[in-house]
Amino acid sequence: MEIDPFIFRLSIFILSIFIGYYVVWSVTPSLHTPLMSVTNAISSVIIVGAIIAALAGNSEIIFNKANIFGYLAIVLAAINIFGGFLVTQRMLAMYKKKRKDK
Amino acid sequence: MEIDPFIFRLSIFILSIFIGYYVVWSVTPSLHTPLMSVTNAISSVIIVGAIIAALAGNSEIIFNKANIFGYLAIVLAAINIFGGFLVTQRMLAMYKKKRKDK
Amino acid sequence: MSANLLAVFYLISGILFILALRGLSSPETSRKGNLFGIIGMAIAIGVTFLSVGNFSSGFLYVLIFILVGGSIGSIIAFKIPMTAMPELVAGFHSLVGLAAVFVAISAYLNPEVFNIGSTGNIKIASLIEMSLGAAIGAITFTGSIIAFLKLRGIMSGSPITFLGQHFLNLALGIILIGLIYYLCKTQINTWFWTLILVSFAVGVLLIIPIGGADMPVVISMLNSYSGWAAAGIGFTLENTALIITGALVGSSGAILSYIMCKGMNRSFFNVILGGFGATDQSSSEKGKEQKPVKNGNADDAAFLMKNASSVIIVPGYGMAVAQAQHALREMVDALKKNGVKVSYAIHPVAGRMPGHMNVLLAEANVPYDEVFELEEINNDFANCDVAYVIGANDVTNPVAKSDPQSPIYGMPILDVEKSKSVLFVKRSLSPGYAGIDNDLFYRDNTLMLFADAKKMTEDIIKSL
Amino acid sequence: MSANLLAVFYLISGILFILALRGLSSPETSRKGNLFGIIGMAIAIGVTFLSVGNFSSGFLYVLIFILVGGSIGSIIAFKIPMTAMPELVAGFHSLVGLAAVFVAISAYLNPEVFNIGSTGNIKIASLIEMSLGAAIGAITFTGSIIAFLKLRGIMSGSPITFLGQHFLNLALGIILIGLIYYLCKTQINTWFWTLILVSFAVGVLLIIPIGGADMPVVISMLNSYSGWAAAGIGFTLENTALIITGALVGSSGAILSYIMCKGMNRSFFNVILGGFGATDQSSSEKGKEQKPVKNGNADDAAFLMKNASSVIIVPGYGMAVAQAQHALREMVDALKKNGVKVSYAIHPVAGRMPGHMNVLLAEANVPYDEVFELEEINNDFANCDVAYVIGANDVTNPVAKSDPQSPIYGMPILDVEKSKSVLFVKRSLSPGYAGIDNDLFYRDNTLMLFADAKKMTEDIIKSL
Ligand SMILES: NC(=O)c1ccc[n+]([C@@H]2O[C@H](COP(=O)([O-])OP(=O)(O)OC[C@H]3O[C@@H](n4cnc5c(N)ncnc54)[C@H](OP(=O)(O)O)[C@@H]3O)[C@@H](O)[C@H]2O)c1
Ligand SMILES: NC(=O)c1ccc[n+]([C@@H]2O[C@H](COP(=O)([O-])OP(=O)(O)OC[C@H]3O[C@@H](n4cnc5c(N)ncnc54)[C@H](OP(=O)(O)O)[C@@H]3O)[C@@H](O)[C@H]2O)c1
Repeated sequence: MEIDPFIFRLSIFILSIFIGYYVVWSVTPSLHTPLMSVTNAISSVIIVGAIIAALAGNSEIIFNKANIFGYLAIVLAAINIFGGFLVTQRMLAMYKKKRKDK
Repeated sequence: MEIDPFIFRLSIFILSIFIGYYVVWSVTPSLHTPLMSVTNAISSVIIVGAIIAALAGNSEIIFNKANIFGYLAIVLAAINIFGGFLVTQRMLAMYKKKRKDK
Repeated sequence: MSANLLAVFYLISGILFILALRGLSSPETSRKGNLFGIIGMAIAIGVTFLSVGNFSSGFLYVLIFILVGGSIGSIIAFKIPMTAMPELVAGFHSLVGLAAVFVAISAYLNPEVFNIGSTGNIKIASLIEMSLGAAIGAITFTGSIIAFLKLRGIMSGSPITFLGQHFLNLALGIILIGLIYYLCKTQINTWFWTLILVSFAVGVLLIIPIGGADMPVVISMLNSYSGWAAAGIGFTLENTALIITGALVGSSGAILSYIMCKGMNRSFFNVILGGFGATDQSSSEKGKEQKPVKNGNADDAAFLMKNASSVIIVPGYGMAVAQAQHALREMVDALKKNGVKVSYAIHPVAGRMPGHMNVLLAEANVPYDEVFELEEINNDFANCDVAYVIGANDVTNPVAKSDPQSPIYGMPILDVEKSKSVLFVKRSLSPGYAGIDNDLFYRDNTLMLFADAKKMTEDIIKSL
Repeated sequence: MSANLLAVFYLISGILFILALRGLSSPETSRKGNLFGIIGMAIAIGVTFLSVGNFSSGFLYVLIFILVGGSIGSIIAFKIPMTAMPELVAGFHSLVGLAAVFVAISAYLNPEVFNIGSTGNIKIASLIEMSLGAAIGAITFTGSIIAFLKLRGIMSGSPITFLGQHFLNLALGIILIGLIYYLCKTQINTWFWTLILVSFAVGVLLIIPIGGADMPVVISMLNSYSGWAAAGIGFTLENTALIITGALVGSSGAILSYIMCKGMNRSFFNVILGGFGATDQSSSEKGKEQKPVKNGNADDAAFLMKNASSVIIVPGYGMAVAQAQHALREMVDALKKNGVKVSYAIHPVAGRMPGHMNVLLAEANVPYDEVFELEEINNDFANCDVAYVIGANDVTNPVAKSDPQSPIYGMPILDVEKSKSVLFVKRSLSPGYAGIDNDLFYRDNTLMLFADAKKMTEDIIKSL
């Protein structure tokens, strides 16, 4: 009578699609460019898989065949994470309201 | 290393709150009354618990102490389900656009 | 039916419920949305039957009970007049609350069936979820009953307050938490039953201090509660459909309460702590009557509107009381035949529940594209010849803009005062829900039409 | 760290990502949103470290690699000019795609670590999820590379088409499905590597037929793909944060593509099947040149605008090319000092990516409350004296309203033609992205200012 965890993950996936739909429609058009860069950054959370892969298994041979791909993925994802969040930050910092004292 | 299903249910619960938030804000104010009646109807999906309770256990003694509450809950929930959906239907049927031929 | 398949079906039914609410984003899609809701419910009930799989005589009884409940529900749904929607919703909530309590009781008495342990040895987590569900359900039940009685006028709408009320509520709240704690620790039945009884009492005590006029906020709040109760039971039953639905209904009620409080510019706590609407109307009535008021009759009103080029109708609670929506619609038809441009302006908290006026106008066959929200139409008053205010009062009161002392200060209002002339249909100079006098009555460009809203409107039709 | 606690933390980080996107609903909340995103990422990475718990030398290497990647990323982020955002986003996507491929490969080679079986004996479900993730990731990778090259101008933007192209793509698609099927059946490594190689090829083939100008739609589409790839890997790794994020990014990209296609009034398939923008511009250029055109200089423009009471600025792709945003801002400041009311009108697809113009104006310190969307400002053109169109073309072309034969028919446009006079800053009469002639150039109330946008704007400042 146990439910397969896959079903739960599927539920989470489907519900998140709904949230994505609503959340993105509520983004103001003037911030669509930062939206693209920030989604870029957050989709690099795939780095968690890369870390697990890199640290996997026996710690003697650090760079075996499977681990090496993990390390490569870490570099790629890290570029994206830092690059994505920082460039978003840089863009968002530019959006200013009219100052009162003018 | 198995994850407790409760955690998944919690995730589903939290994500659904987000969806509820967005879905309800997107309801047009003129339909707020039907919104109240339809949420009423759907929250009566608690009837599934009532059915399980009513049909529980040994089928000889149909109305034992635990079952009887199940049957009572079924009646209450059924009133709500039929009443809620039908009254919503009735209200929504009244919302009409201006006819072109007038 | 395997547990996995069952879970998928419950997920589908949860998603259909989401789509049901989503449909309400516009009148065109709303009917399809309601259909999704019905299908979702049918799936949930259907697979539950299949999962139990025990097609014994008990099954037959279940069907019979569903039919009995269903018939009662259907009859109510068809008979109920649209003006009684607020109390209907309150009544329905009480049923959901009680059903949640009953399901929790069955689960407590018969935990094996729900896979949550055995009698006297229920899983702690399930026990917590279950007692939360039962407690919230019980509060919802009695609370909604009180709201129902107040709205129906069976019980006086005036707030019932006594010394130490908030203190008592606080004490009961602490007792509730203590009961849940001891219940989990000892699993003694007495605690469970006491928990439910205390919750019933809390439901009553929470709602009696709130004035009858604040009931709409209370209803949505209870709507929200019933959602959380359902979600609690959903965790106990490990049922996805219930969890999703509970969360949806929970947020929905909370957001509606928020919208109402915002529309009235009052804080939620101000409403919940009660005492508002304690009718010191008498005091505001006297001492004002002497100010001069322009008094008109149906012929004056008909003349004014016939010669106007645009008229905006502002309906309020009085239209609901007088059931004047059909007459109003006929009057508008007559005006349109005379070439007058007519539209309707709806304030977010006009009437006694959100969307109240919209439903009534829809009932009278007013096309929804002639009906506008406050922000859409508020600028048009400046260019409009006549504002026909029918049974509305607070939502037009300019004091909300001018007097920071006023209880409705800051509430957005319909700017009827900007139109060339204002017609007020009401029975007297007595104030509305908020109990404060309306300056507009005494203005030069205002004509008061003292009469029942329906009668006056019918008279105007005759003169047109 | 227990699996449960870990799952809770991943859930929290998923929710923080939701809040990050939610923040973008307004500029005020957006910075806080970005912070939420960063915290979410930090939590996800942090708990992953703790969960592996193996603080061996490998751990040090991981940190080093993160630092290396992070430094590269940070340098790029600080050095990149705002005008290069489209290609930056494309480049970043390719990295996400490749990372997904790499993670899938590690999981395939070392399934024990991920709890999905043992080498040669991986769970079928995980294998499907993994190969889908790898295939989509690979397509994203090569597709984004092509998009990057086209946007950067390293590769020609013109569509590369050949006979049987769609047929080849279809065949490759079928082969992909076959490969996944055989991979699951036999678990032979060759199928896995072939799958990845074929997906790389598909990525290239899908994007080369699409014209350079259609790349923005392609970027969002690839954004969406990278999300689905992440979600696929998330299922394999049983990681909630990845599943939630994948779904978020997947819908986000899809919706942005939809918004762009809608803004251009083209169907998504029309874009994807390619061939648009195949520049028959030459044909439209000749034979039109003879029509009379009013040609002005900076002094004329300065005179007109100085004496106007209201001016609306319509920026387009040309402003980005010329990097004219700073000059524009100075010009507007000068005009404002002269008492002219100035606002900016942004078409949803002005420039080469959604929100392109807004970022550039923000970069030039234009306050965002002076910048308006199409629906907000379109009615104001009728009451405006001068529309200053700087490097925009298609988004002002009235042919979208009048000629059902035109490729942009039905696209909503900015009604600059309704303003009293129109100034067009561009270098020639050549058409814009859609390759169609703009009637407005030949109208009586239009003054063409042939020059580079930046140069012309600076000249105008001088004459003001
Ligand atoms: N809609 C919601 O969700 C909601 C929720 C909570 C609270 N409220 C509150 O309810 C109020 C709604 O404002 P409102 O302008 O619609 O109503 P109101 O301010 O309560 O005024 C209603 C008026 O209708 C008149 N009336 C009653 N029966 C009538 C009849 N048969 N014929 C003609 N007139 C009649 C009354 O005056 P006479 O006695 O002189 O006839 C009264 O002044 C607001 O204060 C709002 O804050 C609304
Ligand atoms: N924003 C998006 O998301 C997106 C996505 C996909 C497609 N598009 C498409 O992109 C187009 C955007 O319209 P648009 O009006 O912004 O641009 P456009 O129609 O492409 O016109 C840009 C104009 O700028 C001029 N220009 C180029 N460089 C210049 C410079 N240095 N100085 C002055 N002028 C210069 C060009 O004319 P000269 O050569 O004569 O100077 C050209 O006519 C639409 O057709 C839209 O469908 C947009």
